[in-house]
Amino acid sequence: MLTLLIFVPLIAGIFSFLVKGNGAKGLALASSLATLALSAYVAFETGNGPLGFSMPWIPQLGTQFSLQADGMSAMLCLLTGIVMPVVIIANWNKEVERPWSFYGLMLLSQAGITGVFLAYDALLFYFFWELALIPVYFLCSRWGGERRIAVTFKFFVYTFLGSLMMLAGLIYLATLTPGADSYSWANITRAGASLSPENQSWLFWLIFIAFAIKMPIFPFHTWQPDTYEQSPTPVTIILSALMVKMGMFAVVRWLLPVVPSGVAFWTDTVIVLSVIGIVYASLLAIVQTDLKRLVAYSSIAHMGLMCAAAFAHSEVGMHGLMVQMFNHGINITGMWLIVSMVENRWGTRDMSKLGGMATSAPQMSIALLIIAFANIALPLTNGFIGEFMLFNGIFQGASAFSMTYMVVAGVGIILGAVYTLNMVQKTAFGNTVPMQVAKDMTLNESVAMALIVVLVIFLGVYPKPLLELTSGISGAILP
Amino acid sequence: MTDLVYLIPLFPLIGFLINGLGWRTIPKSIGGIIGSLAVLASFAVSLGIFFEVRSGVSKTVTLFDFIETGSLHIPLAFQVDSLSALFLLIITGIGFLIHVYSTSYMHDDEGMVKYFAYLNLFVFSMLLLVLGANYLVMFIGWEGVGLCSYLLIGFWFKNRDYTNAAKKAFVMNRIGDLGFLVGMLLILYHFGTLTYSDFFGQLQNGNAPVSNSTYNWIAICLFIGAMGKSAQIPLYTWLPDAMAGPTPVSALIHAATMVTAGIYMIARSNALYNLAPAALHLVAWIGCATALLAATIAIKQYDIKKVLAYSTVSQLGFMFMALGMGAYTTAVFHVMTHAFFKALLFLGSGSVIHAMGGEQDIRKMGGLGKHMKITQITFLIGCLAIAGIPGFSGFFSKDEILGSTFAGNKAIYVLGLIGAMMTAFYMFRLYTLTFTGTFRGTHEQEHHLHESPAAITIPLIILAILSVVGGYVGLPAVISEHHMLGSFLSSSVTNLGLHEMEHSTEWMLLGISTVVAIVFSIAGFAANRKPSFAPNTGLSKVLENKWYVDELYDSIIVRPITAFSNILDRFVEKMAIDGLVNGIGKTVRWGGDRTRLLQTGQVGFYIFMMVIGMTVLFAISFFWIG
Amino acid sequence: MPIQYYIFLSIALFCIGIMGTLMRRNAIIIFMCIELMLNAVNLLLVAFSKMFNDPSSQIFVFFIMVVAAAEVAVGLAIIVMMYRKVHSVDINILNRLKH
Amino acid sequence: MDLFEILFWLLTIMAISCALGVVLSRNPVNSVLFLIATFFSISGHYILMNAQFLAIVNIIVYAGAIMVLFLFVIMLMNLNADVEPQKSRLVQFAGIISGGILFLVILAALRDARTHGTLEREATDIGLIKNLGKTLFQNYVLPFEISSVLFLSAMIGAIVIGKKESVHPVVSERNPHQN
Repeated sequence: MLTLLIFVPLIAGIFSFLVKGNGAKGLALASSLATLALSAYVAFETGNGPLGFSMPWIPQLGTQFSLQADGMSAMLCLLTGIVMPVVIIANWNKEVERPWSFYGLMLLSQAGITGVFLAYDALLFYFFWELALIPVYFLCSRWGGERRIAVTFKFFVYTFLGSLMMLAGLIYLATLTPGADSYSWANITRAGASLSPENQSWLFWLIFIAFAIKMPIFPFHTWQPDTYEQSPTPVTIILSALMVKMGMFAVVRWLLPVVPSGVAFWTDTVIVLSVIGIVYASLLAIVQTDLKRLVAYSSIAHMGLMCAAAFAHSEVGMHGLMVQMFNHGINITGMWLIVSMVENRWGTRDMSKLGGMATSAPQMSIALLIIAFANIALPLTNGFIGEFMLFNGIFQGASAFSMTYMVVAGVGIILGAVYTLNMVQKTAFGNTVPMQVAKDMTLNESVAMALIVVLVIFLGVYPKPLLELTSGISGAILP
Repeated sequence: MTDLVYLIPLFPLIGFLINGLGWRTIPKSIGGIIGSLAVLASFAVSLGIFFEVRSGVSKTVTLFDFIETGSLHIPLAFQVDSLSALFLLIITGIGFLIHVYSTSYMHDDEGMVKYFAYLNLFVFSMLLLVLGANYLVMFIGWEGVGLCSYLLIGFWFKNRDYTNAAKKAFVMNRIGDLGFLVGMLLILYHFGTLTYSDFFGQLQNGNAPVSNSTYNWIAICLFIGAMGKSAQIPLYTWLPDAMAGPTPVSALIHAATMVTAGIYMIARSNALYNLAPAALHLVAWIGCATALLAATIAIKQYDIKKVLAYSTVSQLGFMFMALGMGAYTTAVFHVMTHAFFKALLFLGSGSVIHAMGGEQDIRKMGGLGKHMKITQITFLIGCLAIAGIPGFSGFFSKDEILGSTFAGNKAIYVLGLIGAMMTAFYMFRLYTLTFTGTFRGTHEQEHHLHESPAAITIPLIILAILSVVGGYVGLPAVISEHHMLGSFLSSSVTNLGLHEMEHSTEWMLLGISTVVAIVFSIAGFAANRKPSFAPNTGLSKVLENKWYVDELYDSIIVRPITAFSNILDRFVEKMAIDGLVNGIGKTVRWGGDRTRLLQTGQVGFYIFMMVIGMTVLFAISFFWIG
Repeated sequence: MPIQYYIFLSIALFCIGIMGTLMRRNAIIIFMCIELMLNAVNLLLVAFSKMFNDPSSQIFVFFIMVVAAAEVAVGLAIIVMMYRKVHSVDINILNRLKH
Repeated sequence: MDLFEILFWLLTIMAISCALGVVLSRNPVNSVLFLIATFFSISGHYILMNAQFLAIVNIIVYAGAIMVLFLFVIMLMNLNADVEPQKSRLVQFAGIISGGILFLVILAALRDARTHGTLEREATDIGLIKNLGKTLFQNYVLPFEISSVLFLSAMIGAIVIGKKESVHPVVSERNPHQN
């Protein structure tokens, strides 16, 4: 079952290169819907305990093809399963060059992302981590904007540098427990925990840098706004809704339990960085005029909050983190969909040239409003549940300064309201003449958007399914 | 009946969904009817609950678990007791009148169905706020009303100033909300629950392992939330700007209901505030300062709605003064009477604006009484009520507030009295300039002057009646031993320490406020019989410009933040961090460029280097290592 | 006959080959010097084979010759082609690697 | 000094001097001839060490086949002392110095290598075709076969590289924009 989850998109992705013309789009949609069904089934099954799968892979290296889906993995797979069809549906009418390779790469990257969420073996994890990255690199550098080459190169080098350091750290850990499964999660964590606190504290950075770049955490974030800006929007969605979660997920799965003393030693540093990042990114978002950059900075702010909660070492925060990973993925997808619709219709992302969408495209504006309010965590949208729990977690954290952290992070939500409402005001409101002539959402866009909006509100009103799916994980992670 | 409490928010929610989903297909009149009926149905249920609660029923109705994780357990539950029942009545009752009023007032607007959807959503959120059985549900409603306020202030979204006002309102509310959130988290951290009954139970047992300063901090954090929502210093500037919305919205949200959320919250948390004397002092002084500041500004405003807005801020200040004295029921009493007469005044001003074709400047009005008798009379009743003329509702509630301050803090009493003076003065200034004298507008406007239709006047009349009689539920102790409202609320809210006063003192206070109200009403009337609108100078100019508070905020908060952000964007982000990252790349490339020059491309040179390298390696391996 | 003699001889031949490659610019001469170096190694291998009484290293010499023959065929072809292109066998002309 | 030693020294002196001749002679043809002489003296060394088979193969393959190939190529290009490119004195000097240093370094390194290793004078039969053939086809049959593939590919490579380019015209050298 778990292998199917990875291999369906993988095989569909490979096949996609063989399909000529627009058939690739249909193939991609079919595959992604199948994955959605599979991931929903997996999520349902994990209610009865984690699913596992294991077979020998490269025993000489001490690595196994070992997968495991607990609530957190299942939830993130479900997120992947939801986001992919939404992206494909929303872009159904948009012609891309060489659709076979575009959709093929998308599916390959989906396979990689799913693999990351499921891998229970460090080397396998690294393998999927890179498998997810490389297609995205090609997607950005072939279909991206004007400055794509320089920007994607920076993105690639940046993340790859981090990955290599992580690989070095994992190899070091694996050498501590020789054997045929020295890369398995259990052995890695045992090896990590057996190290002295000094060793753990440098090993922490070796591994954490990769995740910090991926999330990204201030000050490792500069690849992100550029890359989001230059990538084609479907890729941006994958990047910000899914790949960013890879970093967060990896922190929870491959960092916190692996070097507990190192984490304890650096907790305050990381939380301070995250909290600075929240305020910093929010302040920067206020002065952005490009929609994509604004959303990019807002994403950095949100990830900062999640990262702070991840390190706050409290059960509520951890649970909130799980929930928020899902919710942020949904929200940011909606946000990008709106941005791409705006860009497709009016050909610009410069907010100073936009305005009056509420007159010409009221449905789009309503969707924008709902997503925007989810973005600033208004109650009864899904964003609120997560952020409330995150704030709660940061507040109840083990650190002596948790109150300060929480209040400073809270300034972020005020600034969040400022930039989000600025964006709403400048795009939807006002009365700009060129924007009067445009169509509202087309059918496929409405379907994609409606799915997102329904999820936003449903999970905001009744978060119980999501909470139950991930309950108990946090307790298992925190020692 | 109390089991059916979920119906109360459900009806407006249904109304919102119908109107919101079908806002382009539903005809205007149907949308209005749906919206009004939804609120009427809620009102009916509220009435039923009210009568049940009167007989002493207090109950918690749990719908489902909202957040459940580990030790944190927050249900979506409703609390039905006397306090919430009273607020339910105010909200649904006045809400219904305003809906009816709106069907006529908004009839020419193309977004009318959307408007009703928003109104219903607002009522829904407000009901959630007062019904919640824990702070989280209150917070949901709390932010929900903020959202609706945002939507309705920016209802005419094509106007940039209006949307700016909406944004300002939302952001200021957010600042307060952060305080609320911190307060909630503090409660959760120290008491492990957000449910009122658990929390207050722990407080009353007195065995919570918490220091006094913690109580104060929690109370102050919650009060910051109330500052934002109830427009107190320093977060009050959004409320006057919020007058950008349609007038019924100003009546409903920015006078009668939403702004009283802060009062409700503190009254609800009375058990906490009783333990936090420092916080109570802060509340009293902030309220007092707000009451005075807003009253001074109201004296020199020329926009009919702005005057009312500042009077709202001022009256809210009075309520906080009462809360600060621990006189919670008094504050709730004033909330109720204020809801009646302020809604009346706003709706009356709406009627005037309607007649004037959108004109809001009182310098261009005058003599309107001739054309619109009902509006004039009801407006006058509202003015009498707010000014505190004996016999009208405002008199009783305001007198009770002043009485409590007299017992608690004489300084605040004196300041409050000055505030009451100014209230009487500016209200009658407003009345005089609007309804008496001669018309100062254009001929065209004069030609169009007419009395508003029944859908507007009937709510006015009902509210006028309520403004007169509303005060008799809380007669002062010297007149009647039985304080109806106080005893009704006693099951959920009681005043801190009953300040038993001598009857003579009480009579004296009543006398003073009566004299003050009457004298300054007449003064306000007389001073504006012959208006002259020369440009203001000196203090008047400062008052007309609202003490330049907006400008102050702009220059000490908004601009520095924007400038700082720009600096961050330009220097830190682009130059420092990104520069560092790109700099590393550039250094590598530069180094590569230089190293590349070693590669001459001459094969001979390569061989030469190889031989030398070989020699060196041999030498090293044999002489140093081997 | 001490093994040193052969070692020294081989080294001498080898170093002469190296000097040749360094001193000359004619690609063919350089090529020949490389052959000389190969033969120096071959000689040493045979000497060791004799010393240890083991035929394997002679087999190795045999293979070296095989490879050398193949190498010469390809290498000379390259030189011929190069000559055809630039009408010279001067290695100093062959500095295209830089670009 | 018996005959064996005399032969050894004779061959050694001949090999080294001829090798120097390869390097130093200006005329490429002379270099080739000197190299052939060197190979002959090396073959003589082989015979001294009872490696008769290799000695013969050396003469046939190296001195015969390979060097003839060199000679042909030199003649084909019509190289002689006049067109022979010369490096500058400085470079030549540097070449000699570095070669000499390498020589000294290796010499010094191997000076105190095992001294007891000596070559027996009496004849051994490992260098005979019979023994070598056995070893070759018993232990090294796979490399042997693979070397045939190497030859084949070298042959094909030499033909492909050396083929006249006019057989298929090179398009890339023409500027496509002019067409």
